[in-house]
Amino acid sequence: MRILEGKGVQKYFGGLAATADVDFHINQGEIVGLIGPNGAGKTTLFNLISGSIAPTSGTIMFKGENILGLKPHQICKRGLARTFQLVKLFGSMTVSQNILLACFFGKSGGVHKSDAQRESSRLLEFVGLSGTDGVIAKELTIANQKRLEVARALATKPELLLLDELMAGLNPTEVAQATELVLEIRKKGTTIFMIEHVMKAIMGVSDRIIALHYGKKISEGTPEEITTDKTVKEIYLGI
Amino acid sequence: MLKVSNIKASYGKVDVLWDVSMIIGEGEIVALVGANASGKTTMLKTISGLIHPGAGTLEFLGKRIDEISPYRIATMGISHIPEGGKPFPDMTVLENLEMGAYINEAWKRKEETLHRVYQFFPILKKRSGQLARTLSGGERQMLAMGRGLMAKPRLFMFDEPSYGLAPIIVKELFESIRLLHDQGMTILIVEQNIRHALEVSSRGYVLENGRIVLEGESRGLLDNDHVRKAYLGL
Amino acid sequence: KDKILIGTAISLSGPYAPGAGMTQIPNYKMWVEEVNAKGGIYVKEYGKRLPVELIIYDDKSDIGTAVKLVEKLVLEDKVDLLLPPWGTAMHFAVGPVANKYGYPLIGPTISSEKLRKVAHKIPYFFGILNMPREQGAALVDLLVEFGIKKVALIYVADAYGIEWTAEVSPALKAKGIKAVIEQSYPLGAKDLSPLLKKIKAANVDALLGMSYPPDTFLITAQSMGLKLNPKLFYLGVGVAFPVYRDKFGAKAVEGVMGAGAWNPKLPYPGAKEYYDRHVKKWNKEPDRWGSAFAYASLQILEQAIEKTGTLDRKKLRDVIATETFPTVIGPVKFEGGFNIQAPGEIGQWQNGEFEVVAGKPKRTAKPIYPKPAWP
Amino acid sequence: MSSTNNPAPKWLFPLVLSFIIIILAAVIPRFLPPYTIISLNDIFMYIVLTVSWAVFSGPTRYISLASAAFFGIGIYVSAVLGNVLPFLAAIALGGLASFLLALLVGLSSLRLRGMYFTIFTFGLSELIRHSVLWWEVNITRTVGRLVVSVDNITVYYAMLTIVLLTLAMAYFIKNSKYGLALLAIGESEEATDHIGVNVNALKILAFAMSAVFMGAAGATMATRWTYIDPSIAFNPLFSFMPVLMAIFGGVHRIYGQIIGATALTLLADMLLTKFPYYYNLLYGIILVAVILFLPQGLAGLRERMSKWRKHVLVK
Amino acid sequence: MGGTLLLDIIIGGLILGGLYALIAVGLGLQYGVARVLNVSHGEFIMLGAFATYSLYTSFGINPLVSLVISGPIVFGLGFLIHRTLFQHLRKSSESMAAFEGTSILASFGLLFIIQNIALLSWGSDIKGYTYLAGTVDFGGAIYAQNRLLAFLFAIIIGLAFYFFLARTRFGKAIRAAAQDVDTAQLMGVNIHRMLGLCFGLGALMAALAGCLISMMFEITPLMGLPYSIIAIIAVVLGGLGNILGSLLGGLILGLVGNIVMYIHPGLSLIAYYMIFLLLILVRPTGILGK
Ligand SMILES: Nc1ncnc2c1ncn2[C@@H]1O[C@H](COP(=O)(O)OP(=O)(O)OP(=O)(O)O)[C@@H](O)[C@H]1O
Ligand SMILES: Nc1ncnc2c1ncn2[C@@H]1O[C@H](COP(=O)(O)OP(=O)(O)OP(=O)(O)O)[C@@H](O)[C@H]1O
Ligand SMILES: [Mg+2]
Ligand SMILES: [Mg+2]
Repeated sequence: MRILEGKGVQKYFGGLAATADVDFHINQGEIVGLIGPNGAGKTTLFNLISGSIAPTSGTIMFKGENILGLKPHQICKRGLARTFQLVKLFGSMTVSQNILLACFFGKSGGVHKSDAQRESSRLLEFVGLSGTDGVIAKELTIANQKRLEVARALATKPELLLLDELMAGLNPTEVAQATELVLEIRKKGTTIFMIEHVMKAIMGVSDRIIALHYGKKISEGTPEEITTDKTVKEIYLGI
Repeated sequence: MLKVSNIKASYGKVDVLWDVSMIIGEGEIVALVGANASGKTTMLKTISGLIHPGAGTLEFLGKRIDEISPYRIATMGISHIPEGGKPFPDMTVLENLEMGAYINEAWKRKEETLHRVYQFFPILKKRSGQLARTLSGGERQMLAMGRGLMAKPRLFMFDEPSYGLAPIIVKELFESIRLLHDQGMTILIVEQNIRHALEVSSRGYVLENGRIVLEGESRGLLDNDHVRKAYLGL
Repeated sequence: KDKILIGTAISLSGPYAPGAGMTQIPNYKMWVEEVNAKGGIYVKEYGKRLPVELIIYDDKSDIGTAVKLVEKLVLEDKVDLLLPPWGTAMHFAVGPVANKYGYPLIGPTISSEKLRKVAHKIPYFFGILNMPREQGAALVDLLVEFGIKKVALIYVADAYGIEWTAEVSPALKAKGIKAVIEQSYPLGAKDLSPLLKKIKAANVDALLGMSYPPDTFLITAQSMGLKLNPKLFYLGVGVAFPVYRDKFGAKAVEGVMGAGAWNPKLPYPGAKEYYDRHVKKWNKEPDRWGSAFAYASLQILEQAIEKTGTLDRKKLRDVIATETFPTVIGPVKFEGGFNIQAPGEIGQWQNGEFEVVAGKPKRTAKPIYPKPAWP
Repeated sequence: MSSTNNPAPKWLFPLVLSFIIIILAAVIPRFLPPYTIISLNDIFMYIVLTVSWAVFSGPTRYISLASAAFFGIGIYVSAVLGNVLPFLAAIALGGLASFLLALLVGLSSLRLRGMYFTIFTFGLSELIRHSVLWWEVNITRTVGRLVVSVDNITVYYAMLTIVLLTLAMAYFIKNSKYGLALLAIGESEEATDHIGVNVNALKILAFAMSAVFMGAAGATMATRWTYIDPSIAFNPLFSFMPVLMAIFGGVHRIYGQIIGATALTLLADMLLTKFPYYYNLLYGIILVAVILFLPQGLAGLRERMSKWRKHVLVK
Repeated sequence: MGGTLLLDIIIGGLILGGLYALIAVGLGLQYGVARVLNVSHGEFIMLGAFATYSLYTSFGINPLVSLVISGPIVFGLGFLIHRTLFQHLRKSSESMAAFEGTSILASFGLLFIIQNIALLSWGSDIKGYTYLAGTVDFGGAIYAQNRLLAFLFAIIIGLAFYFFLARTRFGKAIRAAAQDVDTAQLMGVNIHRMLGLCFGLGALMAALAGCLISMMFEITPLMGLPYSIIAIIAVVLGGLGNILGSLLGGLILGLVGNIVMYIHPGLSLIAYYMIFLLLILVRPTGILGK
């Protein structure tokens, strides 16, 4: 079943087509990777899906409903959460407050305080941040801030999770842990759409990969198909 | 060239570095690696003067730099490319690059350096009139590199330069670092991409929880069991 | 009892401070010094002269603060008498409060018909300054005297401007004088030249401006620049200030008319002496309107104490309300709470002095008409 | 300026609050000298303004300069309707008018951030002031109104009630999930939106709520001033003072705001009467000195003290 | 008649706007770059006005020449205030947002202090003198010389600053410092000197405006605040951190003020604020803001 489907999604910044006529879809339970050179329009596509910016044209169906033009909070309530490439945490608040908020207002909404607290500790442990509850969020290192973003997004109880470069800045061991985390999330029933430049990770976990270049979809397929795609090799992988 | 002796550093009450010593010789590439939150960024900030060390000394070209302001350290020839690039968001790409050449000697030759930087990162030339705040993640990183180059520094310090870059660019990046080295530049590189970092460098330090736990020839570190297990995921 | 404690909350800072600092505070201080130099005011009930001590608080030009500080003076400092604050709004606020506690208050810087309407509710309050009704009439009389037919009437959008216009406008109509322009402008305007250009184009005989000091200065400067030269040039508060003459020069302001008028040539006992003492003490001239009225209000207070021989405020009020008091502005008598001896008075700068030209019996000089063109 | 490191014990605030209630209600005003009651009324007024202001502007960092408009509307309601309505009804209506006005202001300024919001709110209050003035000058042709005055004790009880309601509102908002969400808006509006918070609705509602008691306080205090006109009622000072008082006391803590309002009101009282000619000088020096040594405001003092105590004990 | 009169009004408005622009550019430097929303800007204007007044009336020094004396003093004062007060606040504040808050409080403190000192030294009376009150006649349209002078100063200084910030090395450094202090230092910028310089220059321009204002209007120690407010509005209208924007903001305020004053004086302040609010709503980051 298609949980997300975009048709003719277009976004212009002035004359620059950040995404040009992209068609894509995500199936329930999948992990789909999104790759492409820097500036290809990947983050822009995420921004369009999550409602951060208004598209120039196109439709985006989420669970059979066109979510285009909805506000981010409405999209979130429908079960779609995301993380940000440049982390956007509530920097002066504590780690646990960051998550509590998402519990209170996310898809499930109206969670009771004690339940939310329990959920928050559970999520922190899940992403490997246990023991940091009382730490001020901006004092975490960038890698840990990203994990916190994941936890926060999960706290809204999403059915589809958009991850924007979760693995950037992690060393190989940590990348392996993060990969593990992504698989765990999927195991719990959340579909994942992720942008990544770390090949080892994305090739390892994705069921399917979409490659963008200059805002256009240039290729789509299984990891094996993508690694052997001539254009992708040339413009992106450099092999 | 740079001598770090028994440095201690902290943010307010939280101590981050304890008794760290490092040496970087003229013309060397040295890698500083370690897990998340081990204090690598803090080390670089201490060297460039953004954080004053609680104890220990820093010497650059034989002069003490642990008590002077960051701008004077920059003027002495240390170029620190901060984590995330930190471009000036409301300036254009070109203006950002020009800011890189702010110190006197660099300013005089900025046209020529700019030309070289554009050769290095052609995309910057394409985006030269765009405000830095609207750049994509990778473009920012390249801008930061370019801006650092503009200063024509004696010592180049990278904080995770490959962060968020497409694989092909990462490859080119490390090639260009090697190129810089060949041209005689001294480089201190902090990387999560440990394999690349140790391959490009001649010596390396491993930082864990604010302490240097290992140091030596890069080649040797790559073969070190601890490093392989903890950082290379092998 | 060894002294008479007098208190006032007045604007030492904030927008009202320039007015208070020009018209009231110097007179308050000077009067206290003079009284004390004599050994104080003789109060029969104590059988001796009691020196005066003045408590001054800063009301910051803020109504809430003013009301509160007046209550502090009354309730905490237990002053014997109160002196008024500066300006229309402040009088409106402080008057009823003083009345509530039974303190007579003789207000020298309020000119408002609205106050006249509520005066019966605040019997402890006395207005000594000229009121719009008489002032307006005097102004219109002048216009009639010169045979003026066509005027421009502009007024600052504030209580003062409204009330004066409300008096002057119908009075003009009654005399068949046409106001071809009748227009308010906001307080604090920095450029009134568009309005003045309109007036110039309308080619009127007289410009009547019911203005406050900042606009008085502005209108004057810009009229000079625009060579707006009506035969009669009248502005409101501020013309009577010596600084008005000094800023533009005595020659330039020759013939300009303004609200209120007092000068040391007036044949009242002590007028000239008061003027000289003020100049000597403060090294600056008193303004030619409110200052003398403020000083007169103090003289009345002093005479009332001496007359009644007591500090009993009820008795003081009754005496003030009924007797006539000789002062530097002439004899003062209150009726219905207002000084009926201060008819409409209009002044005109002539040779560096602000001559009284309307309120005919009080004239100190013949009015110059038409006003000479700006230099 | 984070509210979260080193938080005061949970029970402290309610305790202090009930303490204040008991003391004030118990010490029936007739045992106090009359001027003390007058002083208290003033302090209450500034506490209401400051705490209300901080309900919205504290966590969200949207610095509003519209307090004067909300306060002034209350004043005008009471001045216009004071002689036809009972005192309590005038107060309630003042609060309601303020609430509605704030809804409007909030709705119109949604797109604005930072200083643009601040100056917009300032401009809007000025616009309201000048519009009321224009109305009076050109339509009713009478500027300024005498207000029916009410005795000080009644005003005292009214203000006390308003203060307590304001504090209760501030406390409950701060400790609810909406308070947390407001704090999040101050950190990153985009992220707050993405975790399911209807940012705009929350902003407007909190803003309007914060105006209610300002309006009520205005309606109450007007009766003390006996005379008002647009420049008195909408004096921009009432927009600036809450900001100054909150920063002075400590924006992020309710007790800080209370301390700020109380301290600056008492300080002004003291200086105005003791040093009338040096009032502003001393006031200014104290503002600068406090902010230099306690950038967190007076509330920072407590943290400093405890830090210092620990320091000494360790040694 | 109508057409030329309207043109006349517009030019008059621009001329008044020039004065506002001058004030706004000064504040624009202080707020846009040094991040101090200096509500005491008007007090520096007042100081400039009184310095000019005193030197002129007591020593007969030509008001424009007196700038040579008062200008450097006020500049030094501004620089020093930044160095001591605001630099310290910047260091002790946790974030830029916190610094903006504390610096507003501190500048209110400065406002009170400077105003009180002026009251003590000059008294609260209205003061004034006349200089360059003569007019220039452009084919029937008449403008006061001192206002024209203010306009010229504003345009020249505003544009000079704009080019300084946009084109020169130091100008760019100032902008960089405004955006990210730490990173600017890494480029070798001595930011504290830069910011102090901006603050001082802002004060200098206030003094210059004060000198010109003293020729046109009456002066009192309490005159400052309205000018601060005009300046803040102009800066915000133009777009924070954009000097050309501040210049434009000032001109617009003057222009709008004059046009509505001509059409309906009674409504002028209402229309004035209404237009300001609408402009901000249409351009939520100022006319030239990003
Ligand atoms: N607000 C904006 N205004 C103008 N251009 C923009 C804006 N936002 C993004 N762009 C441009 O759109 C292009 C796509 O940006 P996007 O952030 O989507 O890239 P990306 O694929 O996520 O790259 P990266 O891998 O480097 O993060 C880039 O060239 C970027 O400079
Ligand atoms: N501004 C700050 N205030 C307080 N603590 C901080 C601050 N910045 C960093 N820290 C803490 O200092 C420690 C070291 O951080 P640092 O950024 O130097 O690590 P790092 O090795 O660079 O990590 P990463 O690889 O994630 O960048 C971490 O525990 C971090 O939480
Ligand atoms: Mg991206
Ligand atoms: Mg780091």
